[in-house]
This record gives sequence, C-alpha cells and structure tokens, in this order.
Amino acid sequence: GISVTDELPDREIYSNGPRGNKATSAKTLSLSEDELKEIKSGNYKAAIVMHYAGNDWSRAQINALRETFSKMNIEVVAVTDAQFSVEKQTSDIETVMARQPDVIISIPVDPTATANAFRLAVNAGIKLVFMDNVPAGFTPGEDYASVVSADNYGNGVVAAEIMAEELNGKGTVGIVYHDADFFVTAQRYEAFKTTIIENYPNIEIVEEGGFNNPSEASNVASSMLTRNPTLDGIFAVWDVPAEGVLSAARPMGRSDLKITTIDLGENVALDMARGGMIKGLGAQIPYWQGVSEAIIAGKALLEKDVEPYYAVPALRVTRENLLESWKTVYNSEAPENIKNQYE
Amino acid sequence: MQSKIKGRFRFDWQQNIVFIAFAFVFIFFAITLYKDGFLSVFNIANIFRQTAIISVMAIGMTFVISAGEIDLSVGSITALSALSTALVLDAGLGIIIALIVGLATGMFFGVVNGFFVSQIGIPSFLVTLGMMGTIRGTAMWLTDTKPIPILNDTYNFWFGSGNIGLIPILFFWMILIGLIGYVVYNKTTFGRHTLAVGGNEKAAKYTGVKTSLIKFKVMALSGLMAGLAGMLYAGRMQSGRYTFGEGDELSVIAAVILGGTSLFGGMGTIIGTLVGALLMGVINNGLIIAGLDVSQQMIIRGLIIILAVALGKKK
Amino acid sequence: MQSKIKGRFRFDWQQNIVFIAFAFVFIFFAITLYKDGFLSVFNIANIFRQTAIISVMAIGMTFVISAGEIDLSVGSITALSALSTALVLDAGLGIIIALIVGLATGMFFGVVNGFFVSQIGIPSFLVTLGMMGTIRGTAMWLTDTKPIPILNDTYNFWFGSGNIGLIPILFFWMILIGLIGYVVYNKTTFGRHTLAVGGNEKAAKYTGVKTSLIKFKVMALSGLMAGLAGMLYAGRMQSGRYTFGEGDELSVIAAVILGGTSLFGGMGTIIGTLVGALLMGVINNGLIIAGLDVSQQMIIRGLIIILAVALGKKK
Amino acid sequence: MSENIIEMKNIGKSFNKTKVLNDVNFNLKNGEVHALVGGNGAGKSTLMKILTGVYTKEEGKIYIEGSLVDIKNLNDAENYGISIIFQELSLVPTLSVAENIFLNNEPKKNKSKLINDKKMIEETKKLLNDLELEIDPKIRISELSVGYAQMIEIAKAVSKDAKILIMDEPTAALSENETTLLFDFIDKLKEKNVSIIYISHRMEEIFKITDRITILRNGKKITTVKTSQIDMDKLIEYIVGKNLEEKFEWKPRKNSFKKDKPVLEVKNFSSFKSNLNDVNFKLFKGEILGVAGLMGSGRSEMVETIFGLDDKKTGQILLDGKEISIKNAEDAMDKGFALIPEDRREEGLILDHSVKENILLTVFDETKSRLLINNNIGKDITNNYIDKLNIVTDSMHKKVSLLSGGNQQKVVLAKWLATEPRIYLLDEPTIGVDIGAKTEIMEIIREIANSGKSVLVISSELRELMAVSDRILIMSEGKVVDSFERSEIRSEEDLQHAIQN
Ligand SMILES: Nc1ncnc2c1ncn2[C@@H]1O[C@H](COP(=O)(O)OP(=O)(O)OP(=O)(O)O)[C@@H](O)[C@H]1O
Ligand SMILES: Nc1ncnc2c1ncn2[C@@H]1O[C@H](COP(=O)(O)OP(=O)(O)OP(=O)(O)O)[C@@H](O)[C@H]1O
Ligand SMILES: [Mg+2]
Ligand SMILES: [Mg+2]
Repeated sequence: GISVTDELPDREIYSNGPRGNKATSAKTLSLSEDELKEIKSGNYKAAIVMHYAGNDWSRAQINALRETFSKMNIEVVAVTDAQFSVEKQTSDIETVMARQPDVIISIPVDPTATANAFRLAVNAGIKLVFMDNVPAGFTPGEDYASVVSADNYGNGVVAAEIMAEELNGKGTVGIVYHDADFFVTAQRYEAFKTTIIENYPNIEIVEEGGFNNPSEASNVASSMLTRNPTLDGIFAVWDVPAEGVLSAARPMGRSDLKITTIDLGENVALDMARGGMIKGLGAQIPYWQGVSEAIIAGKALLEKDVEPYYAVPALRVTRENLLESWKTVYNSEAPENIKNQYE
Repeated sequence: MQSKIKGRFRFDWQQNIVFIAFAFVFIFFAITLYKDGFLSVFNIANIFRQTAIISVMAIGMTFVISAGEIDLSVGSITALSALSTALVLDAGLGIIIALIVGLATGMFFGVVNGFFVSQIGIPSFLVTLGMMGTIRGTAMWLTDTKPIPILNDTYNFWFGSGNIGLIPILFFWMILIGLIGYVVYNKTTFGRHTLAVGGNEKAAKYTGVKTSLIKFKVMALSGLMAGLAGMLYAGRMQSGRYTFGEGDELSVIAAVILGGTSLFGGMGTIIGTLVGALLMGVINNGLIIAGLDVSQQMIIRGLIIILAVALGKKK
Repeated sequence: MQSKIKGRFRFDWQQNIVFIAFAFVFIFFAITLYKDGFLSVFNIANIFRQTAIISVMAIGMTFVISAGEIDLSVGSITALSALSTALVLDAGLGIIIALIVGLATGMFFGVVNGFFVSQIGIPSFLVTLGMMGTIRGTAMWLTDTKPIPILNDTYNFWFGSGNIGLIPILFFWMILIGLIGYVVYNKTTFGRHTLAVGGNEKAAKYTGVKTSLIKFKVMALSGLMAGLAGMLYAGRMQSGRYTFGEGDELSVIAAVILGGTSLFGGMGTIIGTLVGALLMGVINNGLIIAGLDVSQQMIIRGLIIILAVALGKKK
Repeated sequence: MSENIIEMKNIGKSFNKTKVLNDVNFNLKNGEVHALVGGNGAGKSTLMKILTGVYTKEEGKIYIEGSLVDIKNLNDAENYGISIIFQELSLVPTLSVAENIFLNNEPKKNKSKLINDKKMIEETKKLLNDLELEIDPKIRISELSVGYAQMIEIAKAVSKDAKILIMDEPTAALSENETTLLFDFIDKLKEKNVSIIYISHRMEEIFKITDRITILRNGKKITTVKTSQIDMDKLIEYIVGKNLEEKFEWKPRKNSFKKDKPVLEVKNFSSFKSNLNDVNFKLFKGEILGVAGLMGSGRSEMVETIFGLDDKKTGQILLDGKEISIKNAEDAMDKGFALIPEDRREEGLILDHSVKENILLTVFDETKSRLLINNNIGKDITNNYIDKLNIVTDSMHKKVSLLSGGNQQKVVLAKWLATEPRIYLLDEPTIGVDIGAKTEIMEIIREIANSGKSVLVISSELRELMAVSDRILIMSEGKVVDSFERSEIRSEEDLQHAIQN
C-alpha cells in the first residue's frame, strides 16, 4: 500500500478550505494493497497541469506525483507549465485532453478565469484533483475529487513568530509582498501581517513593498533599506524574493538584518545553515502533498469518496532543525554543501 | 528595343517558406503523434482555438510592421479591453455596450500610440514599450488585480467559448478578420500606402502619400485589433483579468515575421501571418501532446522554429 | 573652394535627447525624493548596481542593433552562463575555469546565433527568439530548475557583490565594458563596418566590407557580453538560477534605443546606451522609493519614458 | 490670363542657416520647355521642391496662371496640375513597377472601390509600350538597374497627365537611345501644350529641346535667355562663373603606353546569374579604356563581376599575366581594384552617414594611429577630397543624403580615389555631375592614367567617353562585340552607329 509519512508535523492547520471548510490532515490518506492492485490493473492515464513549473515546490510536487503514479501503474501523459498565464493554462487543459487522461492533477492560475476550461474536463468525465486552490463554482465530490493544500496561512504565522523571536519582540520590519491577485501568496502576507500586529505590539511594520516579478524584489528591498537604514527585519513572501533581499542587503553592509520567508529553497537553506541573514522560515511539504494528491487520484478512479479538503501542515524551519526538515520536505538527504556547514 | 526585362518571378523565401515549414512540422507531428490524438477533430479544433486570438492581433501587427513600425503594447491592450468588457457586462449594460467599450479601449490606446509615433515622432518601439507598462498598470489598478467573471452566456458563446457544430467560434473570428485584413491589405489604397511607407518613406512622401497619417492609422488599427483580441480572451476565459496577453507581443510579432513579413517594412503577407500563427500553435500543441517535460518543450520549440525556417530556406 | 568645412558638431536628436531626458528625470526625483534618501551615496550606489548588468548586455546589443540585427536571446544566455559558472565553482574548479566556462557559454550561443543569421540567412529576430526558448529550456533542464549557490567569496566579491570603498564593483565593470565598447565602436574598423552594414548593406558590400562576417561577429559579441552579464548576476545573487535575466531582452533593447541607436541600424552611440540604461534604472529606483504600488509604478514608468523623450525632442 | 503658367517671385530658402536660394525669380510660359541649369548645389532641385510643396519656402510668392497659390504638399501641387520626376527617384523598391507607377493614384473598381489590379497592370503595359519599354509590370523595382528605374520614374510622372511637368535630371542614368526616346515623348507632350521644366547637366540636350534657359549659381538667379540666343561657351561661362578652358575635346595622350603586356586580361568571362556571355578584353598599363553599349547591354554587370560581386561566374582574370581569383569586393580591393558603382544611392553611399564617414569607409585602416582610428587623420583626408573635387557641403559632418545629387556623386568618387588603386573600374562616374566638375574629373582620369595606372570607364554620355578614352569597347547583350582605337572614331555618330550595330 501507499500512505503519507508519519513524520509530518502535528501543527494546527490555520488555513480553511476554499469553501470555508475545516481541513483534514493529509496523514489520514492511504491506499490499501487491494486498492493498489485494482488501480494497477486499470492502466490509467494522468496529466499534470501546473500553474508554474519552475521552482522547488513544483519540482517536488511533480516528482512525488510521478513516483507515486508509477507505483500505481498510472502513466503520466503530459506535464504542462502555464507560466502564470491563464490563457496558457486554458490551452494546456484543452491540449492535454487530446491525450484522453483519466485524471488531471492541477493548480489553477486563477480560480475564476480557468473555471471554464476545467469545466470542459469535468464534462469529459475526467477526474480532477487540485493543489492549493479550486476553480470558482466547483463542488467537491461532484466536479472534483478533493484538494490538497499547504497551510499557507500557517506558514505566514511561522515566519512571523520566528521574526518576533529574533527581534526579541521589539523592532521595525518590512514586508516584501507579491502584488498580484494570487491566493497562495495573499494568504501568507495576510498571516504574517496579522500575527505581527495582533501578537507583537512592539514590532512595527514600517515598510511594505510589492513586486510583480520576483526579480524585482532586490530593488524593492534596496529602496526599503535606503529609506529606513535601521530596519531590523524583512519578511519576503517566498524564497526567491528572499534571495533578492539578501542580494540587496549584502552590499549595503547590513549583515545584521533578520530575514524570514516561506519555502525551503536551497539558497535560503544554505544561507541559514551558514548563519546568514535568513533566520528561519515556514516550509510547505510539497513532496508529501504530491503523494497525497496521487492517493486521492487513485481513490477517485476507484469511485471512492474522500474528504473535500486535505491540508499538509506548516513546518517551522530554523538552523537547528534544518537537516531533518529537509528530509521531511523533499524526502531526500540535504545537499552536501548544506550538510558541510554543520561539520 | 532589344532589352527584355521579363518577370523573372523570384519566389521570395519570405513568401513561401512558412508554408513549407508548416507542412513539414504538421506532417511530422501527424505521423509521430497519430496515436496520441494529434489529428483528432477535437485537437484540430483546439489548435484553432489556441491560435485565433494571436492571429487577430497578428493581422493588425502585419500592417504595423509593413509600415516599418512595431507595436509592443498589444498584449497589455488585450488585458485592459477584456477587463473593461467584463466590467460593462458585470454592470448589466449588455453586449452592445460591451462591444463598444471593448473596441474603444483598444482603439483609444492605438490612437495614443499613433499620436506619439506620427505627430511627435518618437520611435514606435519606445512609445509602445512605455504604453505596454502603462496600460498593464492601468489594468492592474482598475480592479486591484482581481479578475471579473462574465456570466453573460450569449457573450461567452459568441466571443470565444462557443462552437458551431464541431467548429469553434474562434475559428470563424480568425477567418473573418483574416479575410477583411486580406482585402484591406491587398486591395485598398490604405494597404498599398502602408507598404509604400514601409518600403521607402521618403519615396512615398514624394509621391504624395500622407505618411504620418498612414502611421497613425496602422497604430490605431493595431490597437483596435488588440481590443477585439481582448474581448475574445474575455469570452474564451469567461472573465477579464489583468494578466491576459502577457508576453503575447513577442508571439504576435513572431507569427508575423515567420509568415514572411519583413521586420524592416515594405513587404508582407496576411496569409503568411495566419500560417505563421498556426505554425506556432501547432508546435506548442504537438510538444505538449508528445508528453515532454517543460524544459524539453522549450528546448525543442526553439529548435523547431529555427530548423523549420532553415529547411524551408534550403529548398 | 567656396565652402569652408569646419568640424561643426551637429547635435542629432538621437544623440542628445537621452541626456536631456536623464537630467530631467534625475533632477525631478532629486527634488521630490530628497527626504527619502534618493540622493544618498547608498542609493546612488544602488542605482549603479541595478543598472550595471543591463548595461553590459546593452553594450553588446548596441553593436547588434547598429548592424541592423536584433538579439532576443541575451536574457536566456545570462541564466545559462550563471548556472554553468555556479556549477564549475560548486565543483571546486576555481575562478579561472569558471570565467572561461561562463564566457564560453555566452560566446557559444552567440556563435550559433551568428551562424544562422549570417550563413543561413534567417532573420535574427526568428533565430534569437527560437534560441531564447531553447537556451532557457536548457538552463532549466541542466539542474532540473534547482538553483546552485556559490560559496566562493572571492568570486562573489569580484563578480558582483563587492564594494571598493563605497563604490560597488559592478560600477567598475560597467565603466570597463563601456570604455572598451566605446573604443571598439568608434575607433576600430570593426565598429565602423558594423555601422556601415546597418546603414546600407549593399553599399557596404560594394565597399569590400565582409557583411556576413560582421553580422556573425556582432551576434557572437552580444552572446559574449550576455555571458559576462550572467557571471555578474551569479556574483551578485551568489548563485545561479535558470530564471535569471527573464525579460531582460526588452530592457536591454529599450536602453539601446532610448540611448539614441536606430532600431533600423546604421546609427548609434555607446555613451547614449549607458545613459539610456541609467535612465531606466533611475526611473525604477525613484518610483519604488516614492513608495508607489506596482500598478502605479508601471503606469508612471511608461509615461515617464514617453514624456521624457517627447520633452527632449521638443527642445 | 498671363502667358506665364507659373511665376515664382523672390524665392528664398536656407538650410541650417546656409542660404541656398536667394531672391530667385522664375517664370514658365505656357507650352514651353524651359531649362533650369547651374552647378551642383546651385539650388535647382530645391527650387523645384518648393514649387511642388516638398520644401516650404521662407520668402517669396508663387503664382499659377496669375493667381497667388500656397502649395503645402505634393497633393496640392498635383491639384494644380504639376507633376515631377525627382532626381533622387521616388520609387518604393519593395513594390512592383505597376504599383509604383500608380502609387497614390490607384485605379479603383466602380462598385467596391477596391484597387483594380488588372486595370493597373494593363495601363502600365500601355504606358511602358509608349516608352518602348519591355518590362514586366509585376517586377519589383529593387530588381531593376538605375537606368530602368529612371524610365519607370518617367512613366510614373507622365501617367498623371499633368499640365506642368518638372524633370529633374531625367536622363542622368539613361543612354543615348533612351534619351532620344524621351525627347520624342517630350515633343508629343509639347503638342499637347504641356509646359516642361527641364533640368540637366548635359549641354547638348539643353540646346536640342529647350526654348528658354534659366541659370542659377550659388542660389542666385543669373539670367533667363532664349535658347536660340545663346551659345555653348557663353552658357558654360554663366554656369561656372568663369571661362572654361578645356571642354570635352579629345587630346591624343602624350606619354603613350606600351601595348605588349596587359595589366588586366579577362578571358571567356560568363556569369550564370546575369546575361554576361564570354567576355574577353585586355587593359594595358596607363590606358584609359572606354566601354559603350545600350542600356542593359551588361556593362555594369561586367565590372561588378570582375570586382567579385557575383560569385557564380566562369572564366579567367589575369593580373600582370598571372591568373587570380577574386571572391569578393575586399579581395578585389586588396588586389588593387576600385569600382565606382553606377547606383550611388544603393551601392555607393550610406545615405544616413556623414560625408566624412562615407569617404573614409574604404580607408579606415589608413586613418589609424596606434591601432585606433584617429579622427584628425580622417579629417585631413576628407578635407583634401572636399577641396579637390569641390564638394559643396556646409560641413563634413553633413548627412550625405542632404547633399545635392551631383555632390553625392562626388563623394562616391572621393571614397574610391582615396584607396589609390592600380586599376579603376568607373561605372558612369559623372552621373549628375555639373559641367565644371565633369571637366575636372576627366582631367583627374587623365592624370591617373598618366601616372601609370589603368582605367576602365563606362559612360552613356558618348561625348565624354570620346573625350577621355584611348580605346573604346562596344558591348551588346552581354558580349564585347567590337573594339576601336579612339583615333579610328571620327564622330559621335560613328560611335552611336557602332553601338546600334
Ligand atoms: N534637406 C536639406 N538639408 C540641408 N541642406 C540641403 C537640403 N536639401 C538641399 N540642401 C543643400 O542645398 C543646396 C542646394 O541643393 P540642390 O539639391 O537644390 O542642388 P542642385 O542644384 O539640384 O544640385 P545638383 O545639380 O547637384 O543636383 C546644396 O548645398 C544642398 O546641400
Ligand atoms: N533579358 C533580360 N532579362 C532580365 N533583365 C535584363 C535583361 N536584359 C537586361 N536586363 C537588365 O539589365 C541588367 C544588365 O545590364 P547592366 O546593368 O549590366 O547594363 P548596363 O549596360 O550597365 O546598362 P544600364 O544602363 O541599365 O546600367 C540586368 O541586371 C537586368 O536588370
Ligand atoms: Mg539636383
Ligand atoms: Mg550600367
């Protein structure tokens, strides 16, 4: 059989499902030997329709899906990358349907604008399993099997908590946020801000700078530090913009800056391991999220009901638990250069 | 008289290379992906659906490039036009008003581009690069990045989502605009003068062609076409969103150049443009169906474009 | 002799408009954002840091555009060059090898571009558009989208992150490449021939200029510069990542055109290009410091570019 | 109604503060052919561009049929019945012959208002027939040689059925045959009472077809006279401002050259691309070899092919008796050749570049000091040639496209003289050059030959060819069909006869 690891943390899940429903922990998902056998004999086909395929998170998801599907004898007939474009995702769904998959695993770029295209797939009798978000107007159990989400809100809370500890509950911080209507990043931003304001009255958010493309984050952070040369900390909404913050702070001699972020990318992990400016982060656990989605896909193919909303809890990562966390997140050993920092 | 200059008709590579390239790529996919449904009616319809909107913009762009100018703002215009159309429908003002507002949005920015290019004399590359950001920013700001759904089914049917029989409505839009574009480009004074301006602006001027007016008009036309393309995006996606059309400017220009229009102006073909757009659509579609990784898709897509053109050229 | 020929220097608009526009924008920000530290040494250093890498590519692009060609692949090349440099350093092979590999990567793709453009005769727009995807895809595939950190502090210092006194190392790179570019562009036969090819290819050919060779060389040069730019990205970000330089091609071309180089070739200026890059850097920097939303930044950035040029033009 | 169909009064115009027209008066009588003559840069084309609304005048008034008019653009001019053949040609290279002739004048279908391509092509055929041209109306202008393009330009202007026709050096690129054709045509127009302004540097043409002559010099009007009341010497004196000693007279060269070993020998030369067919000739040290032929007889192609611009060729080139292969123009230059091409706009100049850049393009390597180009050396070279060839420009940094036609041609000459080659291939070197400069250029050619270099000159102006050549080849249909010593030729008619053959 296949099941989700027990190593997932037992943190409370903050995010609610797209329809406000409480989450079920992904740990409860598994496939029995019998189920597996039945799936294997179906010779099913699956397609993965991503919103963006170019980061660690997507890569870990796709790997997990591919690995798990191969255990289930499900052929992955297509993997697409919409590069954050709804038009492209719409086309991708249409094109993928020409391969007549039995199940599509996807994350909508935008719940409203892609609903129509996903509806096409529903009408064609294809099972749908979503990551993180669901098209507008879709009903679980009817239109799609289920959705597995990372606890983005929870991750924002983690990042805020680590920041507060690093600042000893007192200081000024800035937020480098994603200025776009994107569910996942909006939740993190919301969580960080709310947690700081409500729980840490002596920490003041003095700067907020938005970016549209993560490569602009470096300039945004430079400007923050220009205007507030004594800023104590910066929260960046994911790891790539956090690298931009690093590259802005370094030449300005601000090695005392505390940075927290979300997602355990290799670069930020390395900086953290070396005792750099990155002090900690909230991590999603994309590998096991992917495994969960694959299990749900299997259940759906067998016409078995599942819960409407699963979540993978947030993982708190600091220098101390970095190596173990890496294993949890990616289901593999941390890279050598990170391990070396601990010798 | 002994000198006989006959119509040594030279097949310009630009005029036929795209057909060879298209045939080559299509047949290649048809053979290798036959089992995977590449040739299914459903998939052929997909290709047209995925190509039509780019084609509409590319028709406008063919005029712009033929006149020796360029328009980088088309992608952004589609977003703003889709959003304003969606807002009008959302306010329950009906399809006619939506149509007017959507097209007027495109036309307006086309006119602004045209003004700066033809009256102030700023290179169109700079004007439309600037407007590209300004318009996208406006679209972002208009609804604070939120998408606006369109619930008007009649609109959605006719402007992008519908099918007549097995044929997608977008196919008819593509044919309609292609036909009009063909006639205007080849059979009207405006089309002829556009080519003259692009071929040699001074000579055109010395022949009494109103060169500034022509430049103004091609920019306005391109804006209008982008406005229509935005409306089709809105109908296809049943919503408006500020990200629509991001990066389309490059695909559109690529379709035009691939089709055989000279980037330096003066020579072009509408049919080539349509085939150029289709060629790119077929490549995108085929590579996904082939089940390649994203990175493999990118690598091969680029190579196919170059090699298909090189191959057509050698012939 | 009836006419006395003096070396009266004629100010072409293309040659001086960017200076006026730059002065205008800079003074405007200096006054309005004085309190926010726009003029602080820190921030001025930032502007150079943020501009230098684009400038390096823009120097190469000035040659390409002057020759009447275009290179859309520069952004992708930076990514691949940054990644390969990072991989070499990661393998502990040292800075010399890293330097060779980084530059060779850029040069290699420049040579490939040059081959298709000059030998096969495919329009550079199509070749480099194709390569843009192919190279980005290769970068993605090379490390399966993983970033590669760079732990070599010497490398990081000299190639992007360091300061000498208050002056960022990137500033020196910008000046160095600018100087070399200036001399090659204005003071060597290669530079002159580049302009001749862009100005009138046929006449250049009749004058013994090896037009294909010149085209080949400018494409290779642009690749090489993009390779260097990628190495600077790597040093600045202390890592390589396949997304580096995404969309840079447009910024680079914009800097060149803004600087006064004609998009149709034959006329250009290296100093203009540098000022053009700085102008864009200042606008970006100023708008962020002004604390504007992304949407507002986009709206105003576009307008400033257009109006600054229009203003300079009216003078 | 006054007998003057056009009166231009006190016209003034300047560019960059340089006055190029100063208080010029010009009248055109109904039905006359009126010559406008003057040196290069005298302001002839500028005056005509003012009349047609291309340039705006700064001072003065224009009357048409007695009433004051304001001509703002070409369409205005056309509405007053004025049509013009521009010196720099107003053809769009990417469009076809028919499309060019009917540009901005396209025939439309009655109902749909769409362009009637069929009618356009038929009318083009008719028009070309009238001019005895057998050119496919669908061929692109870019595929035609300058001579043919010039004929198309004429056809285009004529197609408009204007009352007033301005011809700015219409015969510059034409050979004797086409010129005669054009003159017949002008006669027909005169019968239809069309008034014509005719600009040319070819004096014999002026005397042949014009009724009156207006002379401009340095932007000022010198005088207007009846053609019948002036002789050639006087006219030239008016134009040049002084008495011109040597005109186009052939003087047997003093230091005669040895004719044993040729410097250049071309054997069995053919080309697949063009209609060059088994060309053979020899060129000796110190010789000036003229080449005559009809338009399209392959003269230009022959020299272009020698110069390495056509790679699909067969046959041998022997330099000093040794066979060489020339792969491209740079190769040819290295071996001591120079080619002055006939089409200065397409092949000779980079129009957007300055006079200096254009002159130096061939010799950048010689302007270097310590590996880098040194501006001062370049300036000296440029000034030297501006002086030597009397190029009228207000600065060496002026864009060459803003120079007058004849001065542009002098820049092309300068550019090639600067390379100091051993063998000069001159293809219509005096196109559009004024009478004064023409004489000087002849003298330069003689000097070059005297210094032991060899020169091959192609010219459609037979007087000029006869004045300078030691020997003349006749080409026809891609072959060298005949060769005469200069001394064997008694008159222009003789030569013309040989060419017609
Ligand atoms: N657009 C322009 N800008 C600047 N100078 C100009 C322009 N047009 C003409 N000129 C200058 O005006 C003068 C007169 O030129 P014009 O072309 O009228 O001479 P032209 O008499 O026709 O000579 P040619 O016999 O050589 O054709 C020249 O010195 C020329 O350089
Ligand atoms: N039969 C033909 N078919 C096509 N083109 C022809 C033919 N005969 C002549 N030509 C034209 O004439 C050109 C060859 O003449 P070339 O230009 O060498 O002649 P030329 O004697 O220098 O005459 P011109 O006065 O036109 O320069 C060709 O390039 C072509 O444009
Ligand atoms: Mg003239
Ligand atoms: Mg000729």
